[in-house]
Formats: sequence, C-alpha cells, structure tokens
Amino acid sequence: MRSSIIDFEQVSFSYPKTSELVIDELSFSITEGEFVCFIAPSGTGKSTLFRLMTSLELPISGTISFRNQPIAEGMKKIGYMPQRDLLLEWRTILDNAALPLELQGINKKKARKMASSYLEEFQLHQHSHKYPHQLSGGMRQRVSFLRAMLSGKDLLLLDEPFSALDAMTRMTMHEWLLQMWKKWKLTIIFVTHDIDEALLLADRVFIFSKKPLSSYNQCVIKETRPRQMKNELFEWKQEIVQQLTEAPPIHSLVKEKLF
Amino acid sequence: MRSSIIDFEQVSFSYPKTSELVIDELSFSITEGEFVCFIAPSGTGKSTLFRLMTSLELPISGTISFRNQPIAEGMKKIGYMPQRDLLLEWRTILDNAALPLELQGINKKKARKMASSYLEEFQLHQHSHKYPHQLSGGMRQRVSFLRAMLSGKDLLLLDEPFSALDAMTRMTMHEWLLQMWKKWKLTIIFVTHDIDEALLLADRVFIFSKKPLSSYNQCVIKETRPRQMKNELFEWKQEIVQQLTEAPPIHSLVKEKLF
Amino acid sequence: QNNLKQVEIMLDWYPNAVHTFLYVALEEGYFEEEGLDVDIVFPANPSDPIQLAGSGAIEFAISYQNNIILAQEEDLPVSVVAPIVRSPLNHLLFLSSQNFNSPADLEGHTVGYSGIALNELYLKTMVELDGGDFSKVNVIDVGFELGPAIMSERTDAIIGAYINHEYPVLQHKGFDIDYLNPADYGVPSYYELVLIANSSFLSENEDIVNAFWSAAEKGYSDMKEDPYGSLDILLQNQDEGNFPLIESVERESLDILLEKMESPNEPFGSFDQAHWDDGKQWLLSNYEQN
Amino acid sequence: MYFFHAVKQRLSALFLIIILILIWEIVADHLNMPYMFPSPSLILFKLFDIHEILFYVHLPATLTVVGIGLALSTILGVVLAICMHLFKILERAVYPLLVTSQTIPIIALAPIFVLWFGYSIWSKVVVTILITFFPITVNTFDGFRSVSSEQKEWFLTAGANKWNLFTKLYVPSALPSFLSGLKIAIPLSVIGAAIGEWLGANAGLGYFSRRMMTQFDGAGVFAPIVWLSLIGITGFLLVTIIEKYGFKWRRTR
Amino acid sequence: MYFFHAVKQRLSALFLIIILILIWEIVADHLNMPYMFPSPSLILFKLFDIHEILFYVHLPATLTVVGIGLALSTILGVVLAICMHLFKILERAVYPLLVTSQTIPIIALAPIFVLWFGYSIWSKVVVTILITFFPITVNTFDGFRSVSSEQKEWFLTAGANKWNLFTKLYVPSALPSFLSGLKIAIPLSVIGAAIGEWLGANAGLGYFSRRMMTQFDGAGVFAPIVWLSLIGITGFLLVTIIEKYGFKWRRTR
Ligand SMILES: Nc1ncnc2c1ncn2[C@@H]1O[C@H](COP(=O)(O)OP(=O)(O)OP(=O)(O)O)[C@@H](O)[C@H]1O
Ligand SMILES: Nc1ncnc2c1ncn2[C@@H]1O[C@H](COP(=O)(O)OP(=O)(O)OP(=O)(O)O)[C@@H](O)[C@H]1O
Ligand SMILES: [Mg+2]
Ligand SMILES: [Mg+2]
Repeated sequence: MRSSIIDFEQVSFSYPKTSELVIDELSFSITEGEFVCFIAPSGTGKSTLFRLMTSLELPISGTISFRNQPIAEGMKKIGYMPQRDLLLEWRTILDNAALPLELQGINKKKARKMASSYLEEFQLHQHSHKYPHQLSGGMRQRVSFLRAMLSGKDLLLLDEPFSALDAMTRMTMHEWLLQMWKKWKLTIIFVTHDIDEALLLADRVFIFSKKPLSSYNQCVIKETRPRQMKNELFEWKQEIVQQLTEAPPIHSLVKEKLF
Repeated sequence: MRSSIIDFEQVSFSYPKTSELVIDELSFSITEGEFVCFIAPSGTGKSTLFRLMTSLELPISGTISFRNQPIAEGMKKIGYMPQRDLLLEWRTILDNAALPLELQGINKKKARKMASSYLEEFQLHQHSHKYPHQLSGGMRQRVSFLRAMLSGKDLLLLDEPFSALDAMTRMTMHEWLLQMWKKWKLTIIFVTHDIDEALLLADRVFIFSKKPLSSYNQCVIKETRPRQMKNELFEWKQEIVQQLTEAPPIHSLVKEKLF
Repeated sequence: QNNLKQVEIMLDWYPNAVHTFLYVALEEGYFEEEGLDVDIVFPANPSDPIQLAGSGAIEFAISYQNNIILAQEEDLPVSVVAPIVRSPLNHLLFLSSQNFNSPADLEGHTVGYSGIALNELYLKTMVELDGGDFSKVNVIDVGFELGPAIMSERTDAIIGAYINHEYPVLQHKGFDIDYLNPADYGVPSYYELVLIANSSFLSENEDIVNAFWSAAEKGYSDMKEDPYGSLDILLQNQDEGNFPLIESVERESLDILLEKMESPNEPFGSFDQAHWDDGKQWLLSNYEQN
Repeated sequence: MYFFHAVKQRLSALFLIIILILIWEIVADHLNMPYMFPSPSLILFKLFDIHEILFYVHLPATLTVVGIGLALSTILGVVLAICMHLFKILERAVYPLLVTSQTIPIIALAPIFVLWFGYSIWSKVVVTILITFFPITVNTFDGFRSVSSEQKEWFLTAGANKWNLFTKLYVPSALPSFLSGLKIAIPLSVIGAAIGEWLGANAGLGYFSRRMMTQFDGAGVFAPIVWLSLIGITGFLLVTIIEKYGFKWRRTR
Repeated sequence: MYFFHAVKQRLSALFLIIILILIWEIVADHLNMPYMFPSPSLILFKLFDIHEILFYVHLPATLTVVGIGLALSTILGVVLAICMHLFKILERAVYPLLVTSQTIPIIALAPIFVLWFGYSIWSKVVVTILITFFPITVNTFDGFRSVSSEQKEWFLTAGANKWNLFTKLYVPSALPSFLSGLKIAIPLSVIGAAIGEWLGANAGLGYFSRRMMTQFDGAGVFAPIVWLSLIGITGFLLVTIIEKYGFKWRRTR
C-alpha cells in the first residue's frame, strides 16, 4: 500500500466567534495518488475541510498532517480551487490563467503562451482577451479550475469545480481531469453534489451526513476508467442518497462492477 | 389555451463592444402559469436571455413582449435570481432575505418576521444573524433564491438556483418551489445543467444547442407531479444529451408517461 | 449705555506703548463721555487696517502715511483724521556682528521686510544713495515674523521694524543690535502712524469722528502728564499670556515716542498738508509697482 | 479586559512617541535655541502655565470654527455628491468646477475673505469649508460610483424605486468611503481654522500661536498647537470608533 | 470625432462656468470696488498685462516647489503605506503618529520651518509635503486593506511569496485608491506651495498674489491665482486620464 498524503487525526474545529462546532474529532487518511470525492449536505463543512488542509484555518484540537509532517509546512504543496471563483477583475482570462505559472517564476510571456494552449483545450481561446465580468458563469468556473490545475502541485483540492457546467462540457472536463491525474500522478480531493459525477470519477467516495462532521461512510469503487454511465447506476445512487439522509452505522460499500 | 406571458420575436443580441452575436433571430413564447426549463451548453447565452427579459440589456433587433406589452414596462413584474448571488455584504442573512419585502413597502419589523419564517423552512434560521461571508456556498445560494421568491412577482427567472446544493437539500427545495408555484400560480423559467432536475420539474424543457442561440428543441412533459426518479429516466436523459451535442433538426419530444 | 454709538478701531499692530492714549481714553471713560462705545481690535496682517477701513468693515484704523497714499491712489475710500506719530520709526535692523556700516554694505546680503512692499522702496533709496547696487540685495517678504528672521540669522537684516519696539525687545532678549535710519539715506520724513477713517463714514458722521478725536486727545494729555502711570493702564489691559509686554521695554519705547507725537510748533494731531504733499510727490515719482 | 487589550495594542505607538520626544528633548537642550526650537519639557511647562487662557478662551473659539465649518462642509459635500450622483448633467457640470475650486489656494484668497466677511467667525468658517469640502465630496461621490452595476441591476429588477435604491444600496455602499473622506477632512478642518485665524482673529489657538511667534516665545508657539492636535485626534478617533462599531460585518472577517 | 464628443461632454461644465463668470462680472461692475472685488474682465486684462513676469518668473518657481514636493510626498507616502502594510507593528506605531502629524496646523508651524530651513526652496517643499502626505498615505494604505482575505488566501495557497503577493495582488488592488489619493493631493500641493511662499519668498505665484494684496491691486491678486488653478487642474486631469486608460477592465463595464 502506498503511503498517505493527508491525515486527519481527531480534528475538531469551530469558526472564531461562533460557538457551534463544525468538525468534531474527525479522522481519516488519504493515500498518495488517490482520487477521492466528498459528498455531504450543504453547509456541513466540506469547504471548511479544505480550508483546514490549506491551513487557512487552524484546528482547535487534533492534528492534520501532509506526508506525515504537520500541515503548516506542507501548505505550499497544495493546489486549491475555492468554491467562489476568485478571478482578478483587472486581468484578462488569459492573464488570470497564466497567474499560477507566473507565481512559479515562469516569465510572463512564456506563462501566457502555456496558458493559452490550455484555454484552447477548454474552448475558451476566443474569449482569452475578455475580462472576468464579460464571461458566463460556466466560463468563469473553467478558468478558475484551470488556474488551480496550473498551480503545479501534487495534491489538488477542488471545491465543486463543475457545478455550473452542462452535462456535455462537464464530460469533456472529466476526461481532461482524469488524463492529467494519470499523467502527473496527482492526488485529487473533489467536492461535488452530483452523485453521478462522484461515481464516475472517484476511487473512493466519502459520504458525510452528520453535522458536526465526525464520522463518514465510504464507497470504494474499483471499476477501471473511463467509466460509462449505465442504467444500474441508479440503484447505487439511491443507496448513497439513503446514507446521506439516514446515516446508518458506519460501513463501507465496495463496488467492484458498478459499470 | 392560456395567454402567453413572454414572447420573443426574431430577437437578436450582441454585447456592446464585441462583434459576436449571442442571440440570432430567436423566437419563442411562454404561457402564463408554465414551468419551463432551459438547458444549454455553458456560455451559449442563457443568462443573457434573462438579462434581456428583465430589460437589463436591449435587443439589437426584434421585440420582446411581456403580456403582449413591449418589455420595458413589464420589467418590474419579474422576479430575478442571478447566477452569482448578489447578497449585500453588510446585511445579515435575515436582512438580506427581508430586503425584497422592504422594497415592496412592508415595514422592516414585519419584513423580518416574514423572512424569518421562510428561513426556518430552509433550515437556515440558526444562521440568520450571520453575514454572507460566514455562510457556505449552498447556504448563500438558498438565501439568494429566497430573496428572488419573496420579490412577490408572477414571473420568476431562476438562473441555476440549486447548482451548489446536494441531492437531499435540492429535493426539499424542489418540493417547496413546486408548492409555491401552485399556490401562487407563478410562471417560472428555470436554467439548469442538471437534466434530471429539468425532467423532474418542468412542463416544457427548451434545449438550446447552437451558438449563437437561434433555434431550439423542446421536450414537453405531461406527467403529473410530484414526480419520482425512476430507472427509465436514463434513456430520456441520453436522448437529451444527444440533442445537445448533435443538434438534430428541430422537433419536439412529448413525454406522456415518463415516470 | 444703550444709546452709545458703537465704533471699531483697528490698530496698526498688536497693542504697545504707542497705543497707550487709546487705552487711557477707554479706561478713563472719555469715549463714553462722548457717547461712543469703542472696540479696539488688532490686525493679523500689516495691510489689514487700511483695507478693512476701506471695505467699511471697521470705522477707524491706524496706518502708515505712504501706504495710505498708495491706497488712495487705488481709489480705496479712506481719509485721514489725524497724524499720531509724526516721523518715521521704521529702521533697518541687524545683528551687530554683521558689521554693516552703511546701506551699500548690504550688497550680496539678504534683507527681510514685513508684508508691506513699500519697505523695498525705502531700502532701494538707502542703498542707491549710498552708491550701492540694489539689484545685488536679496529682498524677502517675511510677513509678521521680523524678529525671528534675524534672530535665527536666516536674514542678515530686516526693514520695517520699529526703533521703539523690535529694537528694544531684541536687545532685551540679549541680542546686540545695530540699526541704520532711512532718514539718513534719502528717505524723506513722513507720518509713521496716522488715524484714518472710512471716507463715506467720515462724510456722513463728522460729529462721531470729532467726538472720537476729542476723547483720544484727552487720553493723550493724560498720557503726557503721567506717562508711566498711563502705561500701567495699558499693561493692566493686556490679558495675561496674550500679549505679555515687558514693562521696561515699553517705558523705553514710550520715551522715544513722546518726542515724536508732538513737537513745539506742531501739537498732537495737527495735520500739515504741505508736508503730506511733499511726501506724496516723492513717493509717486519713485514708486513703481511690482 | 477590553481596555487593557486596547492599551496593549497601542503600546508600540506610545513607545515610538516617547522615543521621538526624548530625541527631541535632547536635541533641543543641545541646540539651546528655545525661540525657534523649544524642548518638549518647556512646551509642557508652558502648557500648564497658560492653561487657563488656552482652555477657556482660545480652545472654544477654535472649536466653534471647526465645528460649524465641518458640519456645513459635510452637509454641503454630501448633498452635492448626492446631486451629482442623481443627475449626470450636474456631475459633468459641477465636478470640473469643484476641482477648480479646490486648486484655488485659499491662502492667497483668504485675505480677501477677510475684506468680505471682516474679522467675524465667518471668514474662518469659509476657509474651513473650502479646505474640507473637497475630500468629503470626492470620497462620497466615489463611494456612490463603487456600487457594482450587478447589484444595481438586481435592485432594479426587484422593483426598487429611486429612494429604495438610494437608501438601501447606495448609502450603505458609500458609507465607508464617506467616513474615509471625513477622516481626511477632520485634520484639514483644524488646519483650515488655523489658517482662518491667522488671517484675521482676536482669539483662537492658531491666532495665539502666531502671536507668540512675534513674541519670540517658541514654547508659546507650540503649546496651542498641542491643543489643536488634540482636537484633530479626537475627531479622527471618533470616526474610527464609528467605523469599527458601525460596520459589524467587516469585523467578523 | 472623439474630440468633439469630449467637448460635447464638457459643454455643460463650460456653460455653468460662463454663467458664473457673467454673474460675477455684473456684480463686480455694480459694486465697483476693484481693490476687493475685481471683475473677471479686469483680471483677464491684468493677466495679459503682466503675462511675462507671471509666466517666466513666478510660474516656474511655484512649479518647482509643487513638483519636488509632490514627488517626495508620493515616494514617502507610498513607502510608508507599504511598510505599514507589511509590518503590523509599524502600522500600530506609525498610524497614530501620522494622524497626529496631520492635525498639526502647518500654518502655525510654518514660520518655524522658515527658521529651520531658511528662505530656500526647502521650507516650501516641506510645507507641501506635510499637507499632501496624509491623503496619499491613507488612501494607499486603505487600498491595501481593501484586498479581500479570500483573494489573499488563494494567493497563499497557490504558493505566492511575499513579493508575488505584493506585485500581483496588492499593487493592482491598491492602485485605484492610490490615484484617488493623488487626486486629492494635487490640489493640496498647490495650496501647500502657496502657503510656503507666503511665509517667506521672493518669487512664486502665491508670493506675487499676496504682494498685490498689500498694494491694493485686486486684479493683481487674482491673476496669479488663475495660474495656480491651472497647475492644479492640469495635474488632476493627468491623473484622471491615467485612470481612464490604465484601467481598461473598468471601462468594459
Ligand atoms: N467565516 C465563517 N465564519 C463563521 N462561520 C462560518 C464561516 N464559514 C463557514 N461557516 C459556517 O461553517 C459551516 C460549514 O460551512 P462550509 O462552507 O464548510 O460548508 P460546505 O459543506 O462547504 O457547504 P456547501 O456545500 O453549501 O458549500 C456552516 O454552518 C457555515 O455557516
Ligand atoms: N458583459 C458582457 N460583455 C461581453 N460579453 C459578454 C458579457 N456577458 C456575457 N458575455 C458573453 O456572452 C456569451 C453568453 O454568456 P451567458 O452568460 O449568457 O452564458 P450562459 O448560457 O449563461 O452560460 P453559463 O451556463 O456558463 O452560465 C458568452 O460568450 C460570454 O462571453
Ligand atoms: Mg462549500
Ligand atoms: Mg449563465
């Protein structure tokens, strides 16, 4: 078994100046090279988990480690796509996409050229000189996604990256993401509300159903990729929905031949 | 047959200072009391259609009418939920939700009380004194949705209202929305990328596949509500996906017994 | 008290020994006897007294002869009531260490003047009569802050300072000061301080002006009789901290002044038209604006 | 508790001030030219010495000018900003004039105000207004302009009338910017009052300071300036406190 | 084409100015007190009359002061804002001092500067710096503070170092605010130069205007003020143009 990249150990957290606990003694661990999806009801604390992993927030107890080091030091090894796209209003799409490359010290001209080729793959090249407010919601999201991908990090945290995309565009993005994941041997943690999407992409799906976050069920999917949507999918979906609502005692589903 | 509420007649549109046409001689009409969903790839112009209906943008040719009147005068009769939530950062959730009521001239105290009861239905009441930046993405979206609903208008334009919600919360919202639709005899135009959602909610689904928007296919669903997700759904979904990609000659699907 | 006529007089400077007669008249009730309620105010800028009297904001003011002539040339409605100090007090002051012996020595040096540009003319007359080149003198407007300008040695000399005020004050502060008298270098004598009034006020209220002057004269004769006692009235009138006058300095000053306010053949306040016209002629033929 | 925290927060400022004052004291003692560079201890001593007259005579005079001037200029500035915001034509017509008015060096014109208004309080108030008017107007107006068009559009579609739009969107949006303007204006108002007093006054802290200058009394020049600074600081802190407690939503960040 | 459009845009301002000037002319002719209320035509005439000396002697003198003062104060202000932004301790230590420094009415202290710096250009430059320094620093610093913590967080997670964060996020974010500050500072710099000249000078537009005042030449008082205003307006317009063409992304709105 490969070594773990992120470990949560008895982590608890609440936002300052609020009394409610968002995360309560949560433990889990994610293996190097895994593709993990998080599914949970709205407002349970998925984005908060990401903020903890990037050490934008600090746990009130417990430890989070990155490659067995306490998190603060590992932070710069994590690529993060926040839920609200934070494109810079004063930069064109192209310059926004080139930003993570610039931050890695690549010179501006080269960074633009590289970003430009990716924009083409995303079919955004004819918009590359527009400013963010001139784009549609889905286009902004794709630029924000590209920006996270180009951060050049091993571990990617994607917070609902495709929520504003239609089924077709989403499929293209899935393909592209899986390709990159394989090529660059990435570890990906992916928050989504679309169960189909989770089942299509993940090695493992974490299902959080309780608030505060403390335990979870998981669903391990061994099917090879590329996966195809099939009719049987529906049952598994129902099962996950049930887990989300009723929160039965912790157990893992292992789906060998889902598709 | 009931009279139409919104009519597009040969409408064309392009954003100022750009050359590309977003909408090209599009015509359609929506009937009073209908629940219509728009499905289209990202960046084709759904949000733009909404901006035209609220007369935030003016067509370069063609006419848009609201209840057979040119649009400018009908504008204030339309409730609009934009794709990016525009919550006021300096107001609490409760005050944000109460805003449309205040705009209708209801006094502040009463507006708050009314908004408060709705927040409870959305299970946001324990957060009602938080500010927008303290909320999760899905919570913000629900507040923004509530704000549009409380605008007290007959015609509601909802731009991807539930994209950030998990399946369970989404189901609750669907139920609530349909209930209000019936109770208040609303007309609803709903943009979504989730085909399931469209099939569950709509009387009619418009499928736009070409850019610029000029023609569309439609799918009329006569099944009574509440509808249940069923296994057969999958086939119809595939069909719609195909329409989105291949854009076959215009025709209408009529699903009598979809569920 | 209610039917007293209210009038304002603006001094030429902050109150000092030269104004003793006004304060005596005020304190002894001479103005009141004449039916006047007089308010004494002081200027913030050297040219304010003329201008405010001209604009009608105040009724009376004290100013300098040559300045009054220039103002009248510019159609400012101000008229002379009576001269108060009959000869120049204005001197060129400098620290003794500068060793200026005559005005020509000022070539290549910096001279500060108070906000009245006339001082430039006096200086020019002095330097040129002494055979110097005035264009080699660096002249700077330093406003009201004449004393500080030489004390800090930012200027080498100042003009516009009074022999009866800045001179003793600076000496009192422990500086060795020397001076040159403009009258010794071609500047004709003039009335240093003159009581003026707004012209239309004067023509419409001659009785008030006369009443004012007779009260002032009473104050003056009291002052002449008992200079130091009168000075005490002035010193008592100073509000603590506001204008702390130094008694010894003011006594010295008063001694100089008494000689210049009246002479054997010219009583206090008498106006010599010929003297005025001579001064005016010299001024207008030598003075050029800018 | 909170009090101690606040004190601790400001400890570094206090520390820096003390060091600066110490340096000043040493340099001043060394130079020994009290008429142009008085030491802080001398100033402090003077401050106590003439406390009565400063506090009961000159401070009230200056405070009146600052108060009236600032109040009028806030009212005028805000009203003008609102008008410019509401009527585009006014913006185009008035904005250039406003800039022009601001570039007129009041100092040079102020003597003329004295001719117009005499040595009354109004010549000082006018100078104060002229100097504080611009930052208030410009900042308030820029605050109105900072409202995003998306937000405005939402209000319009929600059926907001002009009044709603103004009170519920524009005013709250412009408030921080207006307060920034006020923070710049308060110190300027003190300067304005002092300039005004310099040009024609018989009382006031600025007048007194300048008067002491002609008396070669260095410490006397500085003592009223200490009071002037206190006025400015108090006003500034007041606005800062309003900012802090008025904008709860910012604090939760 | 564009030119005509721009002219048309400004027509209303021109119109208003013309009306105001006409009213002024009529009132002035009526009052007939040119020494305290000269008419615009008189001022215009004077402007031509003494054009040589104003343009070749006094304008350059004032421009030098404004230029040096503004440049230094921009450099100092921006550097200080950056330092305060980078080091929290400096913010807490320096900010209160800055406010204090601002509330010191320069006017009252300026005579003392003259004693310190002499009648050289530097006493005027110091006054200019003191009066323009505050808006530049405060606005730049507020600009830095306006960066949302979310944006900053994204940069941090993306591995931005301090320098990146500064050049790619903070500088572009603070730029509009800095330019607002500059817009307030430019007119103030003209005022500062005039104050400085008033305190001791033998050239400069402010000096000249005040000199005309003591010579009862009303038109002569106003003529150099016209030039002073032109300096301020030119500077202000320059910044406005930079704003307009520098922030393309704002224009697309
Ligand atoms: N800055 C904050 N201050 C206080 N409370 C916060 C803050 N941010 C989030 N919360 C609270 O923490 C909880 C979890 O929020 P989080 O954003 O992690 O949810 P989420 O799982 O990402 O939800 P969603 O799917 O809707 O995005 C919510 O109750 C929210 O109100
Ligand atoms: N303000 C604007 N100025 C110029 N072009 C714009 C502007 N807003 C949108 N566009 C362009 O118009 C097209 C349609 O945008 P629109 O937002 O209507 O798409 P959409 O169908 O809502 O997409 P999505 O599902 O991604 O939200 C896009 O190509 C976009 O770049
Ligand atoms: Mg979230
Ligand atoms: Mg959209």
